[in-house]
Amino acid sequence: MKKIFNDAKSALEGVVFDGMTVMSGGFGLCGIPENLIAALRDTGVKDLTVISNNAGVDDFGLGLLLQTRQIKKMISSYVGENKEFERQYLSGELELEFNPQGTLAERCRAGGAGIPGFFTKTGVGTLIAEGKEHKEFDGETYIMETGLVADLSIVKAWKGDEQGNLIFRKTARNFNPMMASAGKVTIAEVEEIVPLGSLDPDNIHTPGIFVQRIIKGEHEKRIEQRTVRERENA
Amino acid sequence: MKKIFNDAKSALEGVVFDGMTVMSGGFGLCGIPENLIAALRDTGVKDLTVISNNAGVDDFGLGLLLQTRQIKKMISSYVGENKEFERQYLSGELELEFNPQGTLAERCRAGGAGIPGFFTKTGVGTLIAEGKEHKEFDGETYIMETGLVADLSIVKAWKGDEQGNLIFRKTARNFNPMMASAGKVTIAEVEEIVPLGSLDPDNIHTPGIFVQRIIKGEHEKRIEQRTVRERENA
Amino acid sequence: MAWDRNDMARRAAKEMEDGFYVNLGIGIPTLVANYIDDDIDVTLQSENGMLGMGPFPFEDEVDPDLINAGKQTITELRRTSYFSSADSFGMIRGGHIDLSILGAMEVAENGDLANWMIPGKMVKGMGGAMDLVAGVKRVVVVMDHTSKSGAPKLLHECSLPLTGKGVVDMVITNLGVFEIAEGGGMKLTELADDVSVDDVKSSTEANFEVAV
Amino acid sequence: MAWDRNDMARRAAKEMEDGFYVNLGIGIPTLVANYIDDDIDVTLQSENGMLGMGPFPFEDEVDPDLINAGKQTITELRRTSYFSSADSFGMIRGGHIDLSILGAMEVAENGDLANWMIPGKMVKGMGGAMDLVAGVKRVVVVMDHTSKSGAPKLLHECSLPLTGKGVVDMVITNLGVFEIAEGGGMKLTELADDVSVDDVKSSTEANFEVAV
Repeated sequence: MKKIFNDAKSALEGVVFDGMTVMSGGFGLCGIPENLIAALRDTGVKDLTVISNNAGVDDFGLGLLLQTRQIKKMISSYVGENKEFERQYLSGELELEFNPQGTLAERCRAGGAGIPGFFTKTGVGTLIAEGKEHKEFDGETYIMETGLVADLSIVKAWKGDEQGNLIFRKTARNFNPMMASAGKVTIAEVEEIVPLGSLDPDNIHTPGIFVQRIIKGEHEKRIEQRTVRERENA
Repeated sequence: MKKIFNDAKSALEGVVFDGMTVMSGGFGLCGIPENLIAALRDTGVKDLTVISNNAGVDDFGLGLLLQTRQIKKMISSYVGENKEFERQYLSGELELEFNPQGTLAERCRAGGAGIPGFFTKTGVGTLIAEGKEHKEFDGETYIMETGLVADLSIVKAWKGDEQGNLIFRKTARNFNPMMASAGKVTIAEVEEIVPLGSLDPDNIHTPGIFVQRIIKGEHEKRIEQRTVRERENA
Repeated sequence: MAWDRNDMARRAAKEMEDGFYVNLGIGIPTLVANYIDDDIDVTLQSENGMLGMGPFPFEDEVDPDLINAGKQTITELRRTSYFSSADSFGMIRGGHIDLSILGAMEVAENGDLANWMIPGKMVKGMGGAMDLVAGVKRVVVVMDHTSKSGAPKLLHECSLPLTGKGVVDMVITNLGVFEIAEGGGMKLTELADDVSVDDVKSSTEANFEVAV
Repeated sequence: MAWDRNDMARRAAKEMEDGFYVNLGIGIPTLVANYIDDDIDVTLQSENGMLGMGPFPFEDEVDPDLINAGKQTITELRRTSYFSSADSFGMIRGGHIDLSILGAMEVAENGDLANWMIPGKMVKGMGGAMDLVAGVKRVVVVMDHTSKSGAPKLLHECSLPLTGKGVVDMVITNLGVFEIAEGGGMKLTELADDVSVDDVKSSTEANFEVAV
């Protein structure tokens, strides 16, 4: 069972179909599967439902799939940084479902963990609660949210091995581990494929059981808000 | 806000009361908070409800609290290794609630994560499902289980720092992270308190936010089933 | 003279206590980090998966894998830990964060909060705001007392879609500080320098008790 | 001649495929690890929080922090990862484990399984069994065909409290192999050496089709 593929294009072979649901890891442009997104665009796949916290920027990340109109629907918590997104949404070409960020994260985690529904107080009394089951626990009201699974999850990790074990780096972890667990097929792109046994077994963030295919990618890692402070003169 | 205490006795001061609910980490005798269990016994606290996957053995782990009859009720998945447990249970002195192991783990995780209820197919059609809400998702039946929180969680980690950041070692992790998150007060005992900054921030299993007090313990680490193989002669 | 952004941030920083875990929103709340008392130990959470957020990096420290929830580059501290978004919101939803300081468009006298959408305008999404106000133990809003057009933002009822119902515990504006009791009931407890109760009343729609 | 424990384990090992993630129960299922084909790559899960379980340790390798779900000391491999019980059962409940091989007291012709409690006797608990049979993609039971007293264990309906309803896909006994279709319907597909269909019939209560 060989999990390592040569490149993003070959890793996507046989697992892509029109109308499919794709989870894409990352927060903003941090920890996104750049290579797999670009390769997904190149497959020409259409009518995607994409579950991702954000929608990239116009010319990077999921923005690439928006420009080519390959996305039919987004499930996200925040989509502010993308003019093409705004245009398609306002013109009705693109469907959009907003989830509170924590609810979205938990829905992915639940989907991967075989939990079809859970209760949360996030969103009670807001638009988000409309049409959802309400239930009281200890006198407080909660709403039910459902687990999410995807036909394909694409995630970005720092290092991985031939068994698909992954580790993430700093805040580039974000949605990647839950999405890895919730894909019927999960493909990971990593900065480095390391020899088996070189990852510390106590510190593997995503065990290989969740990863069916893995590639080494090339990562631009674009920064959205470069904020710095100045060194005081000595 | 000083989290480091001198010993288990002082760490328990002010947080123990009769009738309280205590979560105790560990699987079998692996990764159990040996020092805190013994110190809890010494407080003389009574009528405890203890949430723990197992109940120790007669003279070690939670067995110590059973011998002194300080436990009123156990919530566990498996309790086979303890004669005193059996005696008290069969005589009606001890209440017992069995949870499937995965349901118990998830209930602790849910309690810590503000999720009062979730659905699982574990136990559907069995005694465990009796009296529980049933619900269909995509044509399959699931039952609702509730989140668990504790007045006090006692956990065992490998290393910890003054902020309460913890790392666990190998399979001694088990229930400890979820229980740490589900205690109104959580006390961790560790094998080593390390200087702040020496734990890798990418690999902290339990962030310090979940840990109010921490002590260095002395650990016997008793083995229940010592199974070995023999080296073939060269 | 009403408070400026830094005065408001300075006032908000007084809500922090030793040992607190705090989540700061975007805008003025971010400034609050600059005014935390040196004598207390406070840990900042960033909901994209980090406890122990440090200051902005020097130019040569910038790391694209290290950003806050506002997508700004930041730094780590010796106490820092990283975790997934699910674990991060587990902390938030589970009530482990002591204090959330965030901005608002409207706050109602019963503690309702609106800060995520204006119908008819492009909606960017709620991000983590709904989770934060639902889960964090204490929610402090820092905002200008009125909109740019001078309309009151402290209202009987919010006109905009809510972020959370009855979730705000305190509001700090450029004119003063309001406390909102559990279950509703707003009370003016502090005035900015040279601001009178009448000044506040004239730009507030919400009913409030005066306890300055 | 009926199969012995090792024969049964050897037969069960044939249910493994390249790339499988497998959970082995206590007893005969543990022996299955000894018969995994060298040509296939199989990863063993231990539900107390480990993927990539290795063999028992040599005496000088014993580590109290490294045990399997049967509380036996074990070893790790180069592929090993450790995780919490919640993550472990997330894998199990979420359908990520391909195969679970476990023992049983009774199996019904509709796939019902009983292996955790005998009313009136001390009940030790179900441990992870209910989660495994509910969550794992394929459940194979390995057990003696009859109880020690000779009573059939393959029944029309289980008499003991269930571990799971309609969860068993295959049963391997000392007499042969049975497949259970989704939705029920048991079929004898293999016989142990020198065992006849009549031998099987005479010690089985369950109805089964013969397809040997």
